[in-house]
Amino acid sequence: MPAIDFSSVSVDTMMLMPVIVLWLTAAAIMLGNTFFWRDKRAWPAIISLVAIVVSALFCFNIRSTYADSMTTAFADSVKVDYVSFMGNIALLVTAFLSVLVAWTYLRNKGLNRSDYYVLLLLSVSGAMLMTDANDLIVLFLGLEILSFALYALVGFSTKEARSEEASIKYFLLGAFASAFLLYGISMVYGVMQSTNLDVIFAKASQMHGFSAMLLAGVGLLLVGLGFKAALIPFHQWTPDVYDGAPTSVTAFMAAAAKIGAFIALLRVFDALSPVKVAWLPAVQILAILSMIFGNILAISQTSLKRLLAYSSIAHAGYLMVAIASLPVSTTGHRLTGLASQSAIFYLFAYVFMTMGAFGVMVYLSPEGKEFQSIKDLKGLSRTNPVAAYGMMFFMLSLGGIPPTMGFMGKWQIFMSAVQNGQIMLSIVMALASVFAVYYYLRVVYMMTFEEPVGASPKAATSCAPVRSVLAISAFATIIFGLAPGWLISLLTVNNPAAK
Amino acid sequence: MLPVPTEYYLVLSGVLFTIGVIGVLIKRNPIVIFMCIELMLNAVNLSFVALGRHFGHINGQMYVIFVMAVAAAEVAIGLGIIVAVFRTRETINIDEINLLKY
Amino acid sequence: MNWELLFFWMLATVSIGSALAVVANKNPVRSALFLVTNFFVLALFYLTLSAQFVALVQVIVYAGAIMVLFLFVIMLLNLGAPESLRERGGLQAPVAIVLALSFLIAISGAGAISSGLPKSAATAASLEKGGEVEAIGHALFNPGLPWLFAFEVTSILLLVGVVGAIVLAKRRA
Amino acid sequence: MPDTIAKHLLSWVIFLPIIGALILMFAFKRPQDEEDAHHHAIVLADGEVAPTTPNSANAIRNFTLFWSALTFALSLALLFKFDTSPGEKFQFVDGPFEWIPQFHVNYHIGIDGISLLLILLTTFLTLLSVGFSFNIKRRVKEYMIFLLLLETAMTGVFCALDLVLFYVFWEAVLIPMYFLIGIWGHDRRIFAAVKFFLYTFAGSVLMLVGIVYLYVATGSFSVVDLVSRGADAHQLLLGIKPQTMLYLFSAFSLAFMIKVPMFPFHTWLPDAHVEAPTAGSVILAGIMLKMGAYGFIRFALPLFPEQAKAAAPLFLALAVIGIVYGAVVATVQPDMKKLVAYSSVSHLGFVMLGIFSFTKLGLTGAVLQSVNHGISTGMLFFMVGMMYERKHTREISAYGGIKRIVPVFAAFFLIALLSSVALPLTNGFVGEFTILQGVYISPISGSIYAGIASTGMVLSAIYMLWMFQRVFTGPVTHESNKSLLDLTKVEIAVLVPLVALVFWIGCASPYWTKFLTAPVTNIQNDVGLGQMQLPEDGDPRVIIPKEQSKAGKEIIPIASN
Amino acid sequence: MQLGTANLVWLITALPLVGFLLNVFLGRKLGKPNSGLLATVLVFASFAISVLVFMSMVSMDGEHRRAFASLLPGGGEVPWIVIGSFKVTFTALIDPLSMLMCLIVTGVGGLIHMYAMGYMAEDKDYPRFFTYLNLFIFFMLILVLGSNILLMFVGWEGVGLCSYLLISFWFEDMNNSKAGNKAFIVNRIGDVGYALGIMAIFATFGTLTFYTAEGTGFLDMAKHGIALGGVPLTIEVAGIIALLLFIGACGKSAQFPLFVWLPDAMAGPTPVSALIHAATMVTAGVVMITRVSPIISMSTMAMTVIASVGLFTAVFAATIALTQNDIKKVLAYSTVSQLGYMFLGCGVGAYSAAMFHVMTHAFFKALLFLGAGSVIHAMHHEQDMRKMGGLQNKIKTTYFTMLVGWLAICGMFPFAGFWSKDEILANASGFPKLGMMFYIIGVATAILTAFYMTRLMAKTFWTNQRFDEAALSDHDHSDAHAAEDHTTDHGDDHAHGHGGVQESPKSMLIPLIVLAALSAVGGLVGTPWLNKFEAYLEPVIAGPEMHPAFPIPVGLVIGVLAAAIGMGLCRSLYMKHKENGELMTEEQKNNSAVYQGSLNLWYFDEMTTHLGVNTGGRVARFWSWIDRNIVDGLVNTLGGSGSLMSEIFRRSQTGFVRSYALMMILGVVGVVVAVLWPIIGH
Repeated sequence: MPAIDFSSVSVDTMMLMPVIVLWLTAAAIMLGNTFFWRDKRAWPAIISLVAIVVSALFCFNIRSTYADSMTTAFADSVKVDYVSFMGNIALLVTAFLSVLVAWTYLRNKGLNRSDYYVLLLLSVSGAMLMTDANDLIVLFLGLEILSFALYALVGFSTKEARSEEASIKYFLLGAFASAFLLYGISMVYGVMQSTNLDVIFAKASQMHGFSAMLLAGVGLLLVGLGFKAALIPFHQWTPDVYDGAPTSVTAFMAAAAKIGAFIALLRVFDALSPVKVAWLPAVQILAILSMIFGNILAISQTSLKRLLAYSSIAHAGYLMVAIASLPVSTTGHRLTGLASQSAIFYLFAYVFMTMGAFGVMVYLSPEGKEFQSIKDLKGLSRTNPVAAYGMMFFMLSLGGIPPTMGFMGKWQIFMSAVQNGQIMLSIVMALASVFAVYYYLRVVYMMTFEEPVGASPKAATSCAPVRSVLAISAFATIIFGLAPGWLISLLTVNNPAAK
Repeated sequence: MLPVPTEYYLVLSGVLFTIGVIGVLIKRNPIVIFMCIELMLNAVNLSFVALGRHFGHINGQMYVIFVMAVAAAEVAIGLGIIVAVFRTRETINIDEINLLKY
Repeated sequence: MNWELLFFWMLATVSIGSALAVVANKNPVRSALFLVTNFFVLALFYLTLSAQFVALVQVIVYAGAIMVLFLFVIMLLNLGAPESLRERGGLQAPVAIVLALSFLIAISGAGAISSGLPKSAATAASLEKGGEVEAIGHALFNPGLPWLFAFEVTSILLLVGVVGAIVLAKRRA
Repeated sequence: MPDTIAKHLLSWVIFLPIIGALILMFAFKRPQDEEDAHHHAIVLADGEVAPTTPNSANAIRNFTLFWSALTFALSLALLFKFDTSPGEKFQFVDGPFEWIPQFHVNYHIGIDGISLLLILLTTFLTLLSVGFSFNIKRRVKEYMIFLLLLETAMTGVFCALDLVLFYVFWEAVLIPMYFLIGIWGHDRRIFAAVKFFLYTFAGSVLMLVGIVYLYVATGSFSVVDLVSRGADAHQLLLGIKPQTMLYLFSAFSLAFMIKVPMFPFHTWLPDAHVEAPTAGSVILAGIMLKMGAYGFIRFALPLFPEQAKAAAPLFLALAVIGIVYGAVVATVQPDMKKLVAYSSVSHLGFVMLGIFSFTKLGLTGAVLQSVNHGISTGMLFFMVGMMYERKHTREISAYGGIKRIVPVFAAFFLIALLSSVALPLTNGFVGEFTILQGVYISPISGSIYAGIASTGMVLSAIYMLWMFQRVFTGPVTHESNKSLLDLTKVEIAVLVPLVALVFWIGCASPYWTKFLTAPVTNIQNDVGLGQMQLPEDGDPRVIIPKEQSKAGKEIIPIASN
Repeated sequence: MQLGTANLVWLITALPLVGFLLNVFLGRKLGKPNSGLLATVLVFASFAISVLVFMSMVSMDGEHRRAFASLLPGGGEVPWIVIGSFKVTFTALIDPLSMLMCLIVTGVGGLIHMYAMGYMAEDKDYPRFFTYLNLFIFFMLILVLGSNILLMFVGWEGVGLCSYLLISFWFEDMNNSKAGNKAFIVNRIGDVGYALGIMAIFATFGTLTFYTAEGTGFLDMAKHGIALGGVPLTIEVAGIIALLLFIGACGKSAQFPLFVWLPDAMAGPTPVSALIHAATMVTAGVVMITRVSPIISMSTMAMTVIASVGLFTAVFAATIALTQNDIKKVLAYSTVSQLGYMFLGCGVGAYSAAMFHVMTHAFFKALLFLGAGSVIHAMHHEQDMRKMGGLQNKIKTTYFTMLVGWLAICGMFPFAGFWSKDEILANASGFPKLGMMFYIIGVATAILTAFYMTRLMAKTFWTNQRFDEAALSDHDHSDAHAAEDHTTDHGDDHAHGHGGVQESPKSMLIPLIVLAALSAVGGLVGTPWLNKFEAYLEPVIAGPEMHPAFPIPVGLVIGVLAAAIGMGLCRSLYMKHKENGELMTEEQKNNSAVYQGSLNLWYFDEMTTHLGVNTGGRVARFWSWIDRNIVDGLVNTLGGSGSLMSEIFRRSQTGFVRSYALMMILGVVGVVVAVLWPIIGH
């Protein structure tokens, strides 16, 4: 038996500190809850926030240490590069905002239990593993951690039938989809003899002709990840789950699951870019279906959560355009193009817009009442102009109208699409976003054009945390809309090929 | 050289997987659906092991171990959800679980 | 016709039959029992595939722990009676079967599972020792291989499962 | 003028309104709504009308008026410091400053004479709109903020020299206008606002794809680089396949056509105009429609000269159809605003006709007509708004014979109307005639287009005068109209500057067209039509020796008895 | 050549403008009669300056009687439009034609202002009336003085505007308003032709200036048969330009088929009819055609068209005038008819004769209109001749002055109309090929003219009185003039208080007398033997040589005979029916298709109304329907289809997990097939 060398472990552990911090914190909260505060205080939220910040600091530390080189850890099963860095940051931002949203929401819903934060941190860690994964099995495990925590979070409001219904739907379909994903992994393994993405890329580049097993595997990977990303036709869980889940969970999962799924898609399909010819049509079809039907379906929604659910499907479609625009890489400098940059930028934008929009919903859900229908927004600009115009910014940003971050994201996706010859997709995307504007505007005019009807929506109690979410999101939406350069530069430093 | 060609196992695994899929699609009891999903996972496991043997390395079996862990955790969560649903609605017929639609 | 192949066919028949029975049976308890059968058959397969450790775990974890949990819940929720769930006709079943079969036909027809494998690299050693506990252990805990990290992650996965199950199933006042 | 302002004068003009909006946002309290025409007065228990709190509302109004006047004054500085000699293509250039360096997006602004006139129109009409909007009683603060934001966005559109910057301003315009229509509009305001937004947005998203394509092909978003021959980006532009260029041109054109709006993309206009509040209609017709024409002049033509020339017959045909179509449909509109809206379709048809004649006369006339239309139609919208305020209806049939009751009103209306029907010595004539003349002499369009388009002169007389007849002349048809009030001093103050401009441009057009000489020549050069040798290019001072009289042999000898 | 009074020229136009502005802003304050007085004085002042300028121009050498002067104080070439080499300046062209018209406009205009002070004395919108009148004079002067054709167009449209304003002066009557609109719109149709003509001129010559000192004006070029624009100057091009301009002239000068507005224009106050719709504005077409005679003369085709249209209009209008009952309508059709003569003159190349007729017509038609106005005034705004009669003794001054006008228009020797009409006819006879036909029809028209004018005189003055004098004070007016009453509501007592037929005040009579004098002797400047007029105009005209088909005396005799026949026949007929002043009974009238046709303008107006207003309206409404329902309908449907599709597709979201799973497996199959396509496909 060969001697086992553990010397690399400490370095590798350093690479994974952002995730480990979250794990430890989750454990700490569990213990703390058991022995100290027993669901009474705000401690878990505060501890979570601190942990997230610490985790982010570790991220930056790793980045500054390995500034311009890509590296891997744990025997190539984890990759440390700008994509994982940005993905982690995006996820941590999501988590940070989600904790703040939950802080207010759980109080008002009477759900204030520490388990929530535990699950939230663990699920973020799962998503972070997805972004870090350089091996399909790690990706799979990360996805399952994310998913399991989300199943539990969706059903967190155990007394609500809607919440439990959402949970079981999500669970059954999610498990179904992950079986496909797993089958896909097995097929890829069957061809490549490995599930390491670098190996897959290397072997795929040297392949002549198509291997049916590989292609089928790629298709099934697309199915499995497409489910998480809520692409049509794997989308139908999305509205129901978004609708049924507690709002703070919806906010979190909308952003976190999307980030995890898309960064995983980026990694996987970049590794598979040598066989792009084969998977491109499928990706294009999914993108087109998602963009068009996601937006069309959203038009007639009356519940804001469902509306945002369908809109998230459409946004997944936009992001799919970036996936379709991944260049066929030959150099080994992978994920350095405009496609991945634009996708990540868009994910950031999506985080702020979505967290903001759901934040407003939480903000407008005082104790005992849950904000649901778009009609509840009537006349909001009269009763609460700050919330209304904040919401307006999020809606315009989701609609991709300048000068907001959503526009900047969409614009970059356009560029990546055009640069990589996906002009048809960019045109479909452009036209689909017209439909999108239609329903975003409906939200806006409900708030601003209509006069308030009956009792106006009241602000939630102890709303300071969620207000800070609104402020952060709105600020980011505008600032990165007006001056996206800094964020883009973060995306490009590690990136010699991109200019 | 291998006594039974790996392709046999793969096809068998595909058939089992498909049966699992059919089960998921046509059953109404979420527990049975869940069982069918387990069937699908096991089908995949079979192909992992078969492929691992084919390639002559251990990796195929490693996957199975992780899949089992996943399945175990999944069962914990899934059955927890089913219990929770039953508590709120006194039924688990998924054809009656459609508060959320359109 | 060698014995192994014959054995394979026998097991394949049983596994497919039991799988079909899982799907076809209307009583969830019976479905569960057929599933256990299926898992046992799979364990036998693993043995023929010289994956002894996996076969063992299959019996312990799947057939043992997991299926017991299933049965437990079925009993707990008192869903054991056959036909406790009404079955309605409709297009769901035929469409589902057609689609599922077309999936199978597509992947097998294109050769995704039935052809195209490289020549087997299996050696006598790998066939003999590859599935033993020692080999598994060396692979799993070797920092030079990716499994170590995945193994660690699995702990978190299980933690999530536990916390999730508690969150969902704990009865609150 | 402080140095910092003088250095970045143009940026100040653009962003001053937004600063005002921010001040309004943070330094002023949200006032209580005052008694409004749409709503009943708040009556207290003892029958007394609740005391309104006009103070803060008035403060907001006065501040906005002051601020828009300040902006206007600053934009006048542009006018006075403008150099009309054909030197630099763009003046008051600010930038290029890196904005998104990764994609070579720069903050780069600058103006030529065309932009100058449109900017002045913008600041001027905004000032008047603010003045007129003192009658807004509901949600004053928001209203004024949106007006100021709108001003910034519109001014920005006319200054941007970077395609992304342009696009950002272009889309940003939609938002405040959407709110102006939607919040302060009339009954079907939501429908109109949404339609307006979606229609114009739908047009411009494809332009975004086009812009992106240009960048990917050339590596530049700068109009200056893309247009100026010899620049790297321009050379790359030449390398794009003609077919692709045609698609790009179509993408740009569609956006601009919808904005202009050209037939058959005009149908958002009547809806938006009818439902918008008065100031909204004025700005919509007065400025925003010009953004489309400006887009053609600044972007579509210089970037895609060959395609533009090839597509000219289509545009000319659509323009001519628009002229006749808009006028004919305007004739039978029962609603005054709708009538004016359709007349805009007709008038903008002239503008497009002028642009696609590619002649000096046509292009100059088109820009001038843009400004003119802003003035005359703005005035008409103002006056319809004033009428609406008095009677709460814009139906023509609700009026009749009111000239006797409101003579001053009628007189102002007549002036606006005459400007609109292009009577000589009003601004409308100068624009319309030069356009037609340009179209006539252009080898691209020719006399047939001029002939058909000139029927617009008759049709405009028909619909305008017929409306005047039905509203103002004849016996008073509604007893209630006998108590209509004539123009107030404030209203006159809003209208008089417009009237002054009507005649100023109408009688002394060279003061204004001198700003257009250089830019129009630039456009002609960009399009590659500098050598057309038209009558307009000739030297008028050529002296014909009397001896050459035998030159034309085929002419009948003229007997001089 | 320098014009000594060049620095005064701007005052000619400026004074009426000042009057206009003063009246706009101060009219109400000035009140009656000051505002009118101001206007009148300023027009007369303008006349005085015109005379000065005229004198200095006449003092110039005959060949070079052409000068340029700024229309603005301070002199210099002040540009109006400058784009490229397209340049239009506010410059006046001082030459015989412009000064002739200047004198007519300011002179006759002044008289009519003066007349109006009396005529409108009771109107409460008195200042507004003079505001418009002054504006009219201003634009008319621009029209005649403009040194380029675009400036002429300014005046052209400007007078159209004033015409519109003045026709609908009593706007409270919808009919007046409609008449005003009709005038403006029909004029606009002509203006389109004119404008296109201008464009064609620029395209051909590269300039719009008539003449320049350097000889680069387009008329300079045309005279030499060259052009500097892009289009080569051929006969066809010249013909097109000529015809386009003629369309403009048709509109303004009420030629067939665009004459329909002029009779309706009589809805305006009578001084307006006299000034605008008889003496000055309507002759602008002739002035314009004369001005561009070098171009017109190039194309025989265009000349033939002009002459034919003119002649046809002359006959056509004369036949209508025969049966009209409204005194002003008769005069209106007579004007149309006389304008037809002028165009006949232009068409055959007898521009100076046409202009001569413009001048004499200005005298006698203004006189007749003012006389008619005086009659109407006396009859308390009764215009229907059937309700008149026997006025010759009651309003003597009016009667005698009108008698002069009558003789002049009928072409009786030696009154003004005789000379001018005769010159036109004589020249027409010499037109190649068609000359004799023109002549014969022209003479026949002259007979008709004499007939209907005599009918007017007979019905108004000579036949027996057919009204109750006492009843005139009762305000029992026809509906058509209700509005006129309405405007004078406030002045009831002093206006119509004293009943009975009364002679008009002096301010109205003096113009009548002056004009009568001019009508009587004004023609003497252009007798065939000593045609000073032709010599005067010669520098501005370029036409073919005139060769009357027969000796001048023959023509003169025929002319006198024609007039005498018409006058005599008519007078004798009416003297037979002196009682009721009707030649036909009601029954005869009703049964006579010819009578009805004539009375109803040969149904031409109805036809155009039907075509233009009804059919046009229907087309517009239909079009509007299409716009709303098809063009916009498509857009809205497209927009609505989103919602519709959304409603349909959202049903797929059944809420059942199994159907979601089914959708997923569908997707799986789809994706797998798509991905495997490279393999399956082969």
